[in-house]
Amino acid sequence: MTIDVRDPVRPAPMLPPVDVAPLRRARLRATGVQAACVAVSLFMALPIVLIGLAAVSSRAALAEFPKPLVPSEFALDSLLSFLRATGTLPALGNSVLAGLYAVFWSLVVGAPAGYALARHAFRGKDAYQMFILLVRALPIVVLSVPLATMFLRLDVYDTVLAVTLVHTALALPTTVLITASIFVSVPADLEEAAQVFGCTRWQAARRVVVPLALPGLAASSIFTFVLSWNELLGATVVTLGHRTLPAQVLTSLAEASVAYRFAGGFALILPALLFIFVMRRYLLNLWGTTLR
Amino acid sequence: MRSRSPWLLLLPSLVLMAALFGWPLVQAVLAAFRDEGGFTLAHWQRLLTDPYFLPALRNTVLLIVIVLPVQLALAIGMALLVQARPRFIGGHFYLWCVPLAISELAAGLVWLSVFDNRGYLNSLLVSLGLSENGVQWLSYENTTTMLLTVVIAEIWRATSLVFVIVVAGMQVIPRDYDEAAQVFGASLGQRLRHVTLPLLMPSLQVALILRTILALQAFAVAQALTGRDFPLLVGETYEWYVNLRNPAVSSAVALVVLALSLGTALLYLRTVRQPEGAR
Amino acid sequence: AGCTGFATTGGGGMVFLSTQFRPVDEAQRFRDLLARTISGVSYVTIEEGPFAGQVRSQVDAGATRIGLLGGLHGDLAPLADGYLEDVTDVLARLGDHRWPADYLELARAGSDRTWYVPWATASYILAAHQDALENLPSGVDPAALSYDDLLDWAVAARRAEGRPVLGLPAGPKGLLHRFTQGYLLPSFTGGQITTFRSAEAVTAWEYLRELWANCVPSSTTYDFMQEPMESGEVRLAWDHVVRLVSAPRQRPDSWRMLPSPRGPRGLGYMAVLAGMAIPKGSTDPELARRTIEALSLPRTQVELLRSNSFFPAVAADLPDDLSPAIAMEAQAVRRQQDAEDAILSLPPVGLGEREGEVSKVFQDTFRSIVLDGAPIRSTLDGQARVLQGILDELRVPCWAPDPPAGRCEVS
Amino acid sequence: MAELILRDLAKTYPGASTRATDDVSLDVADGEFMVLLGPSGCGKTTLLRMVAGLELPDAGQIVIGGKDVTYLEPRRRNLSMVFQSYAVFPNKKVADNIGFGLRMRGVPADGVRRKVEWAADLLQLRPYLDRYPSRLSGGQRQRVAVARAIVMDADILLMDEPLSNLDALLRLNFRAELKKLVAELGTTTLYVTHDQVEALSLGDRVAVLRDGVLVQCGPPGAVYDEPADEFVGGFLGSPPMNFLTGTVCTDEGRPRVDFGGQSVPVPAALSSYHGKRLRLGIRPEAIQLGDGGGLRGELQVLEPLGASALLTTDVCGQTIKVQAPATFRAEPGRRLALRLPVDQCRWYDPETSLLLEVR
Amino acid sequence: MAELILRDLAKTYPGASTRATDDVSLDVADGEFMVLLGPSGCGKTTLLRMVAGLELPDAGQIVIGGKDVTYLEPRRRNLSMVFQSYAVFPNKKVADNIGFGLRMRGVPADGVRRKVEWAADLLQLRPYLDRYPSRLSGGQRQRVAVARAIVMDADILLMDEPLSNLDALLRLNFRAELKKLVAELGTTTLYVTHDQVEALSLGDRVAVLRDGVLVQCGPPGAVYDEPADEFVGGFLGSPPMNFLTGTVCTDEGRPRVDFGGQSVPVPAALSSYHGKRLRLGIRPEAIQLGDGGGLRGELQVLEPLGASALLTTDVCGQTIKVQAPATFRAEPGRRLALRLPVDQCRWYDPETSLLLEVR
Ligand SMILES: Nc1ncnc2c1ncn2[C@@H]1O[C@H](COP(=O)(O)OP(=O)(O)OP(=O)(O)O)[C@@H](O)[C@H]1O
Ligand SMILES: Nc1ncnc2c1ncn2[C@@H]1O[C@H](COP(=O)(O)OP(=O)(O)OP(=O)(O)O)[C@@H](O)[C@H]1O
Ligand SMILES: [Mg+2]
Ligand SMILES: [Mg+2]
Repeated sequence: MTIDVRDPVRPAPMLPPVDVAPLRRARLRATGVQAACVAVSLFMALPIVLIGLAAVSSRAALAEFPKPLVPSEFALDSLLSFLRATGTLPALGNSVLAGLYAVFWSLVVGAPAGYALARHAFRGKDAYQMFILLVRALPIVVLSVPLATMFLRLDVYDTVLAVTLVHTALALPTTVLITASIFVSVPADLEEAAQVFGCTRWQAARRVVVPLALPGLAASSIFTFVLSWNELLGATVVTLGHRTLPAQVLTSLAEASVAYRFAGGFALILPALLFIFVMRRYLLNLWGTTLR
Repeated sequence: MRSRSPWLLLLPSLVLMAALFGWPLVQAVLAAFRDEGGFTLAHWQRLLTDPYFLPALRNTVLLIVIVLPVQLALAIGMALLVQARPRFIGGHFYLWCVPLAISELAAGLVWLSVFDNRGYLNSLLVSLGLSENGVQWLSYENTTTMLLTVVIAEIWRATSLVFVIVVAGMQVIPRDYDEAAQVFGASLGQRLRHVTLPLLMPSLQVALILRTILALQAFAVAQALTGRDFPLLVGETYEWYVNLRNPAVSSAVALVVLALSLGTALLYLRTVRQPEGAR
Repeated sequence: AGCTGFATTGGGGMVFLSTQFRPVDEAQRFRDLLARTISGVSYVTIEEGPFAGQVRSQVDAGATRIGLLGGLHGDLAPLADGYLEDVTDVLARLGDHRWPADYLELARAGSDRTWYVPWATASYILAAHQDALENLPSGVDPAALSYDDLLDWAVAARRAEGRPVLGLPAGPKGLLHRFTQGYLLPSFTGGQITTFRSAEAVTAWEYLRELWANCVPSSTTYDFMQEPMESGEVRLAWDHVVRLVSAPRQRPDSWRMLPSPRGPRGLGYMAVLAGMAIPKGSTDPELARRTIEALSLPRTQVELLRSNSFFPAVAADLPDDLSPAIAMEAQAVRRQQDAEDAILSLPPVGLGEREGEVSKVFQDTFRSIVLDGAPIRSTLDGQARVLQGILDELRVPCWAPDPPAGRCEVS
Repeated sequence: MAELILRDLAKTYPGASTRATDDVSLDVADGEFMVLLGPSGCGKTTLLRMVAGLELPDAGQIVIGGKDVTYLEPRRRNLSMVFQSYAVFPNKKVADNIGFGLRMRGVPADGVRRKVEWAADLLQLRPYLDRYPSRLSGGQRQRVAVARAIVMDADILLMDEPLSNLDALLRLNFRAELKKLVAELGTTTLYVTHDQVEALSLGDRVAVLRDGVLVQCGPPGAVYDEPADEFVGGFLGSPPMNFLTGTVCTDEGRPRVDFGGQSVPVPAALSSYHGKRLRLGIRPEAIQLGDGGGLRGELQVLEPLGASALLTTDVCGQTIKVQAPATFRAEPGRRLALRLPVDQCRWYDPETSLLLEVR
Repeated sequence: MAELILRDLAKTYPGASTRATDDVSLDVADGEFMVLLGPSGCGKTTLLRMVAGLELPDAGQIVIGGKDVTYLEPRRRNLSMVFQSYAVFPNKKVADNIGFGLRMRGVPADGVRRKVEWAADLLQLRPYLDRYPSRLSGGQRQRVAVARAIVMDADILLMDEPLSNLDALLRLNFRAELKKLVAELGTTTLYVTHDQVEALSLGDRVAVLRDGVLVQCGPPGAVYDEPADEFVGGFLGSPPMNFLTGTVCTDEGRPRVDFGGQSVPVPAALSSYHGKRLRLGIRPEAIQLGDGGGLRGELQVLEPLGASALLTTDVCGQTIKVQAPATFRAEPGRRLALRLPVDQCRWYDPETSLLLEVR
């Protein structure tokens, strides 16, 4: 009696050599992917580099032609005078506040709506979506005067709260739609399991759905923050002495000299870059390996 | 559990929107059709005879028609690159999101510095000896290059938006499905067409809707690059409201934008969707 | 600060809301000046569009948060009736500053009361680089150009450089319409509105077409001439003094500032007027009045010239120690004003918020005729109808240089 | 620790044309272990989901411990459940998955840990407590789902094919433990399985569903021995019961059934069916391979099944499967004598396929 | 229609401390039906995924039809697979799911339809062809996954617990069809199951894995009858093989093994183990309940299993499970005589737990 682990009944056939061509192909593909990534990265980053370089160029260097890529003369004075100007730092604070508040409120108000869209089929769903898009679709400039009047009457005019309200409302469609599209993909049975094990619907959503929908929440947070960070008109019409950064300085950018424009533009993007950097991890999903 | 009304969850958003924008919105709509004497179409007449309106409408539509598909394709491509998880993907990913952080105006400025007569692009061309004085990219005479520069700038500025939504959507698709498709002999293209894209539908729908609406709202880039040589509808709204102080005509333009936005949004909602019951 | 946010107005105090000096550096210079002049006032800048909205909505809501307003005539005039306090008394108290009558006329905005106190003025002139001056056709005095000289010069310069070097601010925020409104048309036709479709106007537009052919094509993107001037793209430019000053300020030796050219009817020029006004329900009318007084002092206005390149609205002697660029500008402006054939054009008076649409008529005409090559005659006729439509609605008298008849009409 | 009563539960899924469950009534006594059996798609999961409150019935009533819970939220029903799809939370480590329900109840961390470890040991999950579910094998994931449910000490334990992905050994061990556990705690259990052995060995009673209808409910032995209709007999048992069609005739006053040439004696009670057609049901393992007597069948296929051998035989054109000892050897084509013990024979009406009361 | 050769396949998941498969070598002949068995988490799925190309081995080689495919992309391997998690496309209707692979291959619509209907009939999915998977029951979804794989006529068919959620009857039917199908098409099949009966009845050969190591591979009968080590014996069979520890002694020149008071005679070949400890392995169904002779055991538990009854007995402090006829009745505590046929006894080295060659 035999134990045929190797099954000696059949003679071991001659094995062909290991074919590494697919590995080579894979490596080639990886290289291709990397090249594509680099190409896209260059396309995306180059303008940022340009504006960064321009922001630290001297005026003379900016006026050269043909321009060298690296400016011939560096100068920080535009950037610095920009930062030192009255109100820039408080405005920075206001912008951060308004941005974070808007992120918070748009999630609080928008995510439940997104959840409802994702989990329920109900009459009026399309109508709701259209309504929520209505606001985004109408150029906000035509709303500006009535809006300011309303805030004055409500006595929240010229506060970060007012800006937050406007920005939250502006970001709401994005939040609702993005979160809805993600919630749709979170399996319902997980939520059901959570409910069976003693969660309220709210707890089930918070403990199970939300962590799984993290990429979507991060995406919509990024949008909200960036929107709030760059939004100009709304912030301008509802504030006066408590401006956000764009309202404080962006107004002037269009009319300043190039050096200032670049300096201002660059200064405006820096904090947003930081925010994206933080949120990126959630978007790429920390638990990327665990979710599938 | 399905019985509880979803309206409870929708209510806060409805209230916020209605409270903040409802009344101003009604006023805007009324303004477009009213003057001291009551109902009138004079504002629309004024608009239609305006030499900027039709070009603006044409440019807007043209821009969206060109930019949107390119962005969508690019964003999906980029998202697929992310899915392939190459090395340094964290860094790449970050760079790809960076344009999000940049305000429209700054984006316009950046590309102006590139396409300007004496900008980086012409600098490059001249120093490489490819051209003597550079190309007049932004000249009002070169409608094509003007459109091209605006398209490039818009693609650069706003692809990240689509990209981020698509990536977020892809993150939640279980990998099983793609693996199954591979085993069953689907090539990359087939997998995309039959598995990834259909499962991505909700995200694509959202990306398309938002992108179209936001594209209809964007004009600072075009304005920074080409001035009023390349008028866009929203730019006209601003022009009428801010510079010409004519809220009525401005509202009329705004309503055109609104109609375009909602029309396309409705189209997407109807066409780009998963069939009922799928998933 | 949680809900209200951080104050961005510096020290707080009464808000002085203004559409002027918006760029960060200019605003900062003016704030310094303001701080030296009077305390308790914070200077807040805002774009023209939201400016009007802000004032209107605050006054309408009966909750004004602003103490003092600053803006161009065009910004303030539309608010004249109903949103601004009558400042006739302030003007009366300051009577010894000798404002030009034209300015006071503007400040009444077509009514019999004064709505704002003239604050500063500016004008539009030419700037020429040394290189361009070399291409000046012989025998031409750059300080006394005619429009034909300018064209010849532009052509010569283009030939010499191999590319056009004349720049005009035809961008979306550019002020080219002021060129047609206040310079070209008055110089060619002697009027602004009444002569809009005269035969001379046709000549003027033909001229502009020719001139444009020798302009830098990206002129349509120029909002301000300072950058193309600094970058060397433009060697010869026409613009608002403030928008010209930065290049000469850096290289005073390379640039010369010249008065605008003259045409068959004379040297048409336009003065821009900024004023200060008090909104209805001002938070602190007393302080606002004092601020107006302080900023109306000739001494302060000269300082404003030094720091922000706006010229005094009051009669003030310019000191000798101005920076070269400003001195050059001042000289050019003065020459322009003092020319014996000078024709002063005003920005529209009494049009209120329709002013922009009048500007638009000139912009659209430019676009059709010069950029799109439309037939001049019919374009002028068409635009004249639009213009007339606006004027008919408003029933206002004409303003300089047109004769102040009972009602303004395009003839 | 509660009695579960289902009354006329009906459920039609939106858009579906047939009922997923059709007036199902079932009483599960306090502490009873009820096994649900039925073909794929017969409504077992639907039933469980209604009990859990995840699906609301269109009609009918659910009572737990004397309290009507028909429309109550799931979390107030104090039950726990193993989902057919596992529904293991991918964002929680195994330990947190298992302890989830306890933590929701506010059990202190220490108590949770102890329970989790107990369950992990029981299901051999100890080495994986610190992993995310995506890094587990299929069976390991299923065990996590089971562990999560059993730590709960709920009133009602619902299990939807909880062991389908586990190997026999693990199953065997766990089955014993589960039985002990449930008995100790007195948890009322509703257990879906398609594993016969599991159904028969675990269940206090077995309920058989078919197309949403409850067909039979009784102790395992009864259901197995005396299937209420042909469906149950054919469904239960692997291989299932044999069914032969014959006609009742009388031979010397004693009734026999004739299968087309061969006949067997039947109980006297069947005399009343004289001349009628009947269906004989007999389990393959009840048939004895004798040396003579009974029916003669021709061996067609012999399948060795390890512990036994399965013979497929032909009797007068009808197929009979016979379970023979593993040692049985024969060539196809051989004639076999099949003895059908009378007390193992069940008789069915060919029209209604219902069991005839014979004794 | 191709031979599959695995050579020394090793795979460690990133971040894992142990190997998921450890130098597995396996030759599956063209058209052979190979069943993979092993406890949960032993690496079955991993092995299948490597064959499919979804996971790349760290070392080793995979050859299909004489062509090395170790690193080849999945879609070029011409195989099809049933995933343990089904992986049924939620965005496609059942019919499109089943026809997916064919359509990818460019089979004309008509051919696809015919194949799809054939598979749907086979798996009783006809009524559901037009539904989306989210509206199917668990077992129906699994059947879709199976149908999708079998329509492919691929060279290699990989099935990962394809019937785990199906009821016995469906399984039985499908098993037979599958066997026929595979035989007709000559598809080489690698089939993971934890169902003993399935493994033994379907497999041409059975490969047993344990902790990533291939422990035994052979025809079902051989693996069942002569487990290569105690693990295999304990793993296969339900209930599994009994193992008893005893010491070899010699009684009148003939070797016996003593279990602490009682002893049985053993083959002469074992004399060389005199005085040493040995492990006796015997299957529960091999033990005969006699009237006397053999070992004496005390009955502890009697479990009726439908077709048979399972007795748990105590022999000198060691537990022996015995499979008795279903009709067996006895009270716990009764003493039984257990006869262990010598040819059914297997002997294992207690140290290595490997099978001793006795014959
Ligand atoms: N992605 C992964 N990362 C790390 N370890 C893994 C991963 N997938 C599986 N494993 C581990 O590898 C081992 C083998 O897993 P595999 O899925 O092959 O088991 P299996 O034999 O299919 O088990 P089952 O019958 O439970 O499905 C298991 O111990 C499992 O925990
Ligand atoms: N969401 C749904 N919409 C419509 N029909 C459904 C839905 N879920 C299940 N069904 C149908 O209802 C019937 C009962 O489904 P159920 O899931 O209860 O079956 P099951 O007994 O659990 O089957 P299995 O053993 O295959 O899991 C099936 O025919 C199924 O196709
Ligand atoms: Mg089910
Ligand atoms: Mg597995």
